[in-house]
Amino acid sequence: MPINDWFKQRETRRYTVTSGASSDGLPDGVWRRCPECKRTLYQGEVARTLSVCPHCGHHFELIARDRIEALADEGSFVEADAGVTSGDPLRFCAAKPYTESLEKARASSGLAEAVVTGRATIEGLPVAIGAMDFRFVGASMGSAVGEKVARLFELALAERRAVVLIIASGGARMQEGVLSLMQMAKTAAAAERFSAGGLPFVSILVHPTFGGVTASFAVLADVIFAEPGATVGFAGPRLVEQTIRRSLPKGFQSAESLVEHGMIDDVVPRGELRERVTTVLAYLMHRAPAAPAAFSEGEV
Amino acid sequence: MPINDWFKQRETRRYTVTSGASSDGLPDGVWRRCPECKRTLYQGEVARTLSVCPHCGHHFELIARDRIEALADEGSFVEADAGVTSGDPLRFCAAKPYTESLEKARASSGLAEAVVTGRATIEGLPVAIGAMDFRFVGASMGSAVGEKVARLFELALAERRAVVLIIASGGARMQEGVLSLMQMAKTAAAAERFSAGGLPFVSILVHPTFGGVTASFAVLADVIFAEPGATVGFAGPRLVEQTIRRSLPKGFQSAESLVEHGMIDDVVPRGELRERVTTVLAYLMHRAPAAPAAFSEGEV
Amino acid sequence: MARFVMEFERPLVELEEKLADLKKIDLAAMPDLAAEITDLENEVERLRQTMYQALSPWEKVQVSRHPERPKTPDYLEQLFTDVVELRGDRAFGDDEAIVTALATLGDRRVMVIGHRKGRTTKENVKRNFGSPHPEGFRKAERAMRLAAKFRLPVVTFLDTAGAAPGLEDEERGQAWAIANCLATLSALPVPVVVVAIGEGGSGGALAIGFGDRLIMLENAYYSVISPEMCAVILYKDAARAAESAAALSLTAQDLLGLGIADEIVAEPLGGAHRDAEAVVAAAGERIAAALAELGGLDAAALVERRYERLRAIGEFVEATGT
Amino acid sequence: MARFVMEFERPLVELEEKLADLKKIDLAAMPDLAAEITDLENEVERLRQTMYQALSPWEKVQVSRHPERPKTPDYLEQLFTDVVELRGDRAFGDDEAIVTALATLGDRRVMVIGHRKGRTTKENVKRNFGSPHPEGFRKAERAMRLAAKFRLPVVTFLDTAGAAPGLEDEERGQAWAIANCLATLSALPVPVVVVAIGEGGSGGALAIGFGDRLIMLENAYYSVISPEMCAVILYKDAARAAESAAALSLTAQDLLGLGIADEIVAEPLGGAHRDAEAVVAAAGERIAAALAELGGLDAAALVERRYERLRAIGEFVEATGT
Ligand SMILES: [Zn+2]
Ligand SMILES: [Zn+2]
Repeated sequence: MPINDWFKQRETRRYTVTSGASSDGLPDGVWRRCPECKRTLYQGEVARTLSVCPHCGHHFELIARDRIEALADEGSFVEADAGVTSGDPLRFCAAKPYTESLEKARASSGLAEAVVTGRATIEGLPVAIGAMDFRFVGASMGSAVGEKVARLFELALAERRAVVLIIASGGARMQEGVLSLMQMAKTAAAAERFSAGGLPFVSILVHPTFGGVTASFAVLADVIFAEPGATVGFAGPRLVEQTIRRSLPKGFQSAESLVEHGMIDDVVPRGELRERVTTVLAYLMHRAPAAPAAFSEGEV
Repeated sequence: MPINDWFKQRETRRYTVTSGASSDGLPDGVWRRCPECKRTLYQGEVARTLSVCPHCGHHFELIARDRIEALADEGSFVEADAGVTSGDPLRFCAAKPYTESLEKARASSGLAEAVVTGRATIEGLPVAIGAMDFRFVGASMGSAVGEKVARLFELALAERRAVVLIIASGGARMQEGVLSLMQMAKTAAAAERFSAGGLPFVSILVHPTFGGVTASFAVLADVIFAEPGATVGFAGPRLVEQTIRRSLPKGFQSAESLVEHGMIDDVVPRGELRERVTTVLAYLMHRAPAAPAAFSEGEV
Repeated sequence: MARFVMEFERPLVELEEKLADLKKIDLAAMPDLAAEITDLENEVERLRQTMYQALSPWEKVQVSRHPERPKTPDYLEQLFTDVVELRGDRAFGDDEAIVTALATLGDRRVMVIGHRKGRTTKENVKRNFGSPHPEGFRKAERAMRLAAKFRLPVVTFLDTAGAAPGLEDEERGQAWAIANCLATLSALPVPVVVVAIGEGGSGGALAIGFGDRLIMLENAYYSVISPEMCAVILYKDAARAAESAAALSLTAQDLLGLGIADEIVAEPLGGAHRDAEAVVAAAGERIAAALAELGGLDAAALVERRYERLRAIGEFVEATGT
Repeated sequence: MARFVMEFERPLVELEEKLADLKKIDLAAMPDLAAEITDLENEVERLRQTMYQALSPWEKVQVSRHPERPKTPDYLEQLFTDVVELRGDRAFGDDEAIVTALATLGDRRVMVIGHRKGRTTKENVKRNFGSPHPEGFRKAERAMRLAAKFRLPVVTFLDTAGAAPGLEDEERGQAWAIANCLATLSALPVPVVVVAIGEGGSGGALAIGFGDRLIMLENAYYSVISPEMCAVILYKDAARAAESAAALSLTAQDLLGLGIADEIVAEPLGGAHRDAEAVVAAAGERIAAALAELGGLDAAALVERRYERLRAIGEFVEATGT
């Protein structure tokens, strides 16, 4: 496939980002069932608890924007690079065309890409914040996600902001082949540059985080938290099971076991995340950070 | 015990260092028995093989000067800090007085202290070299050893020399109490400063190396080798056995198992050490080192 | 020639065997056989050309895995002198799936880091078939840091199906070990030349697999996922690996087209194992040339250039307005 | 008071108990008992004074090990606010024998690193009685590096009998883990205040046990070897630990005399556990004062000063000629 074709294919589309009316993007009137305690819950109630089951503490999946809003100061979030979205660089077509998966993801999530990034403040501290959304091709990392994450680290370094990322991912995005693989190196390099600037990076791993995202920027954070019940690893549990030819121990790759194995700092319930992140950032940015460089709305 | 007493006790003695006539300090005509293969060997023959049994490869203990001579270019070694030796800062007297142990060590070894240090060249490359001698209070580290090792790193940094240390030790020297413990921090700090200067440190662990010496400068080297059959660790095997309440696996703490456990780079037979160290230094000093600063004989 | 035969080679190999049998016959006794042999020779040659000159991506993957293909130890032995292996991660173990060594190429002293597949089954078991455990990546990271400290250029050899996916690999932080390699590699103040000699499987390859120059052997591959695993995900059928391989853009030619690989080292018809020595020597020349070119850049320029190279990889769509 | 009684306290405790019994008697019924009680009270007080004011080194070691003695978690809870524990070495495990935490003392944000003995037997088993494994030291090293990166002063609390001496501790490089802590600590570009609150056992204590200020509690000890193990070596008899303790120069007063400790925090008669809150508060004041003093120095000056402090420790003989 000659490279010129891919360039021709580049185009400038525009997606209207429709932020869900309420948590999880589900309308208020809907009832949902808790997979843990099996109770039926009223969606309006669940939304008020950041989508945590009020009976058993089960953490429902949250959409990217709701995750950001749960952490950032109210109204402070301004999206960046909203126009960056996946193309189909390899004209990938196996089983079904990649473009079809993308269209479906866009339609169902209302998002342009699997990660939402931007500027915000958390208790007044300037941050560059991002959240991944599992509804968008399993929150996998292709060129667009890699680009947005790299840009986020770059803008944070330039404007002396902390980076806070809420991460979930199925891994590198198969449908962009080796280009996706290289996004691991690209994002890790951006995180490393940022880190050399003496600024803090806090990552929050949520269910599920695997493969090329875990093994690149996600775990390069200075402080790593995970939500209760999150499963995090490099190889998926099924592959591991095939490899060792016996069943996996209970709790394998769970957030709780990651703490025991020394990989993350703590398991933090969703309701406590904002406070914990705020406290950590206060420590890691205590050298009165320079006021963030002014940026015009046009750059966003 | 008031501190002034210790200062009063400081004195300037002088020891005549009598280098043994041949390897191991044993006269040529002596026969010795190999503990490994049980054969009786003629000392003259053993000396020619760097005290390695020609039948089974058993590595006999070597005295410090012979170790240095086996590595350094012939006639290049010039001792430094030969006048530094242990005092008895704590007037240590339990079971028997420390001064008695010291006198006995001096008499039997002909050494002033458990480590011999100085300047030399190895295939023309400038090095600061040192070797510990187990005959001297078990090559334990008290204030004098700590001082000599720290000075060696400092002179190497000042003169842009590599550091090569042949290490054996029973650990920190009990009879200088907490002062010995602090030599661990002192030597580690000196090694760290030296390392920050971008110069190489190669250590060679020989039988036995334990306790506070292993856990300080010894293992901070860029490249670590050990002699075959050397036993190296932090806690002594008897203590470990008491702790776990079962017998130790074969080869525990052996040089060979240290390689498997990722702690050292290789096990190198004595006869190959000089070549291996030379090759490594050529790599690590390839940025044509500045000519060593001139030093007058008076400073040695 | 008791060599390993890849599935797609079988028709050719059968003809070659038939030809060899014919040649054993006394031609004086059967004069008209000569013409038949010549015909067959032409047929074999034609087949060899068409088959090997147009290997499909999946066939290339098979060639890249050929057990007799030259492996990292072959490159180390043939190209380098004064090799000093450095072992261990100083914390848990020495992983033999990765080799790190001080080594000299011509008159240039470098640090070599490579996946180390074995030549025999026994070796392969010991080396986990070149699939590193976390301690292998940590050993690699230690080698990178030593190279940085002593300003030794780094040459890496990629040949792995991927990082080991065992239970204990997960427990000891496989993802963490890989990510730290990526971060360290990205900031190394010395030239980094990467040579893809066989398999380039996913994160396990990438951990030592990017730098200032990427040289790929003609039949080496570099992929985000193995074709088999991709087929399982897409088709629920590992047997459809050929289709996945074609879709994944994993060949050296694909990577050159995408601007990720910088150059390709040609292999003899049939694969590098047909003339290992020549292929290794050719790779050596490319490595030496790359080191010579990169040697002129200072540390800051190298790191900046490497970052820009990485930043440029990827194709996406960007809306111009908000 | 169901407190733990140390061996040497027994005579005093018996008298105290007798006194308590007497006081239960109705004095109106036995008028001449009042004088006897007063006498006994005087006797108890006299004994308390003579015994506790002149504790031998071995008795101090016992006090330092008293199970009710305030431990690192007590200091963390009483003195610090906004505590965020950081866990794990990012490679093998989270060792609960060491705690690392972001914490605030007054208005000063610091990194706390401390040995963490448990308060109960169950806790102690989980925390290996405060004796760290290699991953504990590696966690401490990670905390040191974070502190350096974000310019947070480091406050350490020493309370360990020593590094864990198990088979796996050796296999995972206990010596390597400790040595790396020593090297990292020596070069930290931030103030390091060390507080010896209980046991200071050998390399396991030293790994987080030196810095720019060493504050020792009156009955804390700091020793190259445990008195018991020293006695085994010297006398082949652990029971002669008292003699070893006296010979080893391990008390706070010894270290102050040797110029290693900078100051001593007084304990109530009998030991810190008799008024834990007051002792912890007093230590807190000293820490705050030390941080305030050291806060004025820049990174280079701090590191230089720390090095000079270490270099000055040790007494040896030096011949003037060659
Ligand atoms: Zn529930
Ligand atoms: Zn023998």
